[in-house]
Amino acid sequence: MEVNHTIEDHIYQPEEKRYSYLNLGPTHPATHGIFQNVLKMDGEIIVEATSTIGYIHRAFEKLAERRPFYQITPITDRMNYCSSPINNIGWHMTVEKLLGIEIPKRVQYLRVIVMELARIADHIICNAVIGIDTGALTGFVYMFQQREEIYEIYEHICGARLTSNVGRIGGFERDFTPRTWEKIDTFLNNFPTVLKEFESLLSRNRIFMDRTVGCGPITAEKALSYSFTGPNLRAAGVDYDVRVAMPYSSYDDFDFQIPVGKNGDTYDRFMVRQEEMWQSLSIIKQAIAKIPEGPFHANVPEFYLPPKEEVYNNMEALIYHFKIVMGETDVPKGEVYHCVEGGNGELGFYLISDGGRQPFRLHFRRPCFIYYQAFPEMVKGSMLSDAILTMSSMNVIAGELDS
Amino acid sequence: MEDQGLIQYAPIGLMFLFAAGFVGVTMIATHALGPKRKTAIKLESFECGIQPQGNARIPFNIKYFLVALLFVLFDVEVIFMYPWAVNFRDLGIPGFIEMIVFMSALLIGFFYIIKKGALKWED
Amino acid sequence: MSTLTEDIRMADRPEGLEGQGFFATKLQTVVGLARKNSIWPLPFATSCCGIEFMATMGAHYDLARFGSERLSFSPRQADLLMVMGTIAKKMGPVLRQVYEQMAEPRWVLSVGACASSGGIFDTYSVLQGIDRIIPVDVYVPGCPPRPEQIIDGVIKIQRLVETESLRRRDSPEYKAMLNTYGIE
Amino acid sequence: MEVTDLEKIVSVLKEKYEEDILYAEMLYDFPTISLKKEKIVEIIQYLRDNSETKFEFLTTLCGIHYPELNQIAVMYQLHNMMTGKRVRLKTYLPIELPTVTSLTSVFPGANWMERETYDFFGVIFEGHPNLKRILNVDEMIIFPLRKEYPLEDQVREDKNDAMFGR
Repeated sequence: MEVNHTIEDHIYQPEEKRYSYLNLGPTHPATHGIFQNVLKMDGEIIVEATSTIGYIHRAFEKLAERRPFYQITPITDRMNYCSSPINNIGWHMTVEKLLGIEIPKRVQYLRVIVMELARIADHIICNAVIGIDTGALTGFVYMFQQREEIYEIYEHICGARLTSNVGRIGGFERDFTPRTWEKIDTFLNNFPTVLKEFESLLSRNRIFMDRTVGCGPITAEKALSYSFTGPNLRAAGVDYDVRVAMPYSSYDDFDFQIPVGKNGDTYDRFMVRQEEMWQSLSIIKQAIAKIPEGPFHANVPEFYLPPKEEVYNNMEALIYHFKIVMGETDVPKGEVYHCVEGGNGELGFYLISDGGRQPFRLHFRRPCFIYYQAFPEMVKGSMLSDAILTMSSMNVIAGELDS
Repeated sequence: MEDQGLIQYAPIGLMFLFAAGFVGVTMIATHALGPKRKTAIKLESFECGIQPQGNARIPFNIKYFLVALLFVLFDVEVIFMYPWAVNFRDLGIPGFIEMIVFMSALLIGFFYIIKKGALKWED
Repeated sequence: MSTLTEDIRMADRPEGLEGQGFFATKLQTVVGLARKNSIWPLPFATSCCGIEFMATMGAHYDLARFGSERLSFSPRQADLLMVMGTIAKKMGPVLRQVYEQMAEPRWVLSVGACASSGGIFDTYSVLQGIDRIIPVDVYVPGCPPRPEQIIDGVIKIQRLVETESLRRRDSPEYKAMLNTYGIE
Repeated sequence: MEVTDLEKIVSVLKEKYEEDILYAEMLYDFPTISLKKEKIVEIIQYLRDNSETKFEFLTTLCGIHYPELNQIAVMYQLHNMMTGKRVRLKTYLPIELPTVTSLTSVFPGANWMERETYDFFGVIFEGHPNLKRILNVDEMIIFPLRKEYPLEDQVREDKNDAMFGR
């Protein structure tokens, strides 16, 4: 919209309110990501917000149509890069559902541990950033230190810190080393104290509550009509969690509660994510306690890359290795949709394969992209500072927003 | 206090000299040493990376100016209390009464403002 | 009883400090030294490298040890433009606008494979490297680079800042280089 | 004989929209129904309000380009949160003029999903509040996710195919 101001605009006509246009643009410290909002403001109150996204659109869906199945994993972990293992394992489960591979119990438990660690890491960033936006900077520094611990655990599991590319179709590329178990245990020991300290710093803090209670609320009906999922929907009062609604990777072996808010404002979103961190911690403890022995990958040689010493020693492994890398393995035709509970909601993979080397069509159901369209409605009539708080409490991640 | 007169204020004068000197030198040094490139785009207002539209000089709601002016007014009142607080004992009761008169005058003004609703924010 | 001081060897003073302890040097070195340890970065963080930058600014790797404590999000007070993450074609003009509105002298650090060359995203919508629209001083490889690599990039920028002559920004070669990018 | 989800949904649909159903099948325990495009919004509204099915949640919406059929399909996935049942509705549109009525009146959440499908495939959703490109540059004229357009950026000259054995 082009706004041309003429001289008479400057003469104040009392009957028609003068609106100023504020551009919360692409490079803005408050928008923890790259999206733009042109806010039509009456003084400090937002009258209308029009958002523009797509500033880091990298065409994941077109890219996925040009890569064999096991090469798509590095794309998926650049979608929601705050909790990339969940995307990877979600993608592997979709392919396993297409191929009909049966996953051993130990792999499912290992996957639950890695995914819950990723969920904690995602919620650490979101809640620490809510703390920053209300002015509590110390929380971020302490919580980010814990995220470094999780980065170190990822390095032991898959070698990378952030874009993890963890696991393979059919399981993991290597079992967890004893050093990894030690690091997970030390993390489980000293994370609760830091989390309790962070929670006591903010959750009953007068300033924090005055700022966040009632800021950017959304009712359950409106959230459902905007296809909300994840912590933002649970904060609005609907207890929908893919781990409970459609249990995958043996989530039904663990008992955990789903935290549900009441009026869907920033305080509820903060508290839902805090409680989910505690639940994830208890899930990891239960998983470690009950983890069965067994192989760390399914016995499916034509899709699982054999380890190097086997490739050099026996003939079949060499042939399988060659076929997988060159992508000559025949993939069954079919359409499959599989969803996992990502850091921000139901992360779905809709895969159509026509038997060829690459998927015929791969569509990602990206929760951020879907629930961010309700942002203008949530901030209408609120102050500018509340709008920034609402945006960071929705945990909109640019990589997942514009795929 | 053997050296009466202005000499006792020399240290304060020196401090002001140093302050003004430091500010002056750094300003001039950075201005002289720093390279300057006055291009058209650089002189435009920064609008988070996109082309600025419209004009920033539009009439704002009056309540912002009112709050600012009233703040200045009552801030000056507080400044008058500093010397009073320093010489509180020496001035004794008469000084106290004068300050009460001074403050009550401004208090009446404050009530007038509240009655007129100048500080009402949510219109 | 050997006196205790025999085995203590007094280290000789570092080179240049033997005399009364003051230097005589060119103005350029002094200005370079001052600029080197007070770089104000503009974190142009778009995607995954931005999260890795949060780790770099966090307490563990702490970029503030190198003098870059104060992040400036407006180009007016920024010296170093750290472009971190993928720059799509929609983002190109924004990046160019921010670069041109930066205060002189300015440096650009391109962090990550996506900013340096488009990275793994050779697609229709991604700008294949920011050096197509703005001059870049240091490239940091990695996807995302580890915080140590980002700090190594900042140290290389600091070496450039320290050894830069005061008249480089007005020299004709610099102007010619800028013109190749269409920046006058 | 336990009635599978597919038959239940198809029976509910058959009561009013008999002739609109092209075919229905279970793909990896996911009931998929292909429909004609005229009454798609009505059918979704009917599935939402019908007491038996009550699909009140739109999970996702996307386009699929079938070059050999010369058609573009638009896929809707609906979800009933109470019973956990899901259904996938597909409509096939001719590639010359792929138009279908917009779903934003029924589900406001479909707003951006339809804009993304328009942006990628060029499917025109009639009645959409502001159907413009959402992810790509506005000046883009082609619809990139159609099969005939290349993935790579044609500007790069350093990745010639000889090096990649293509």
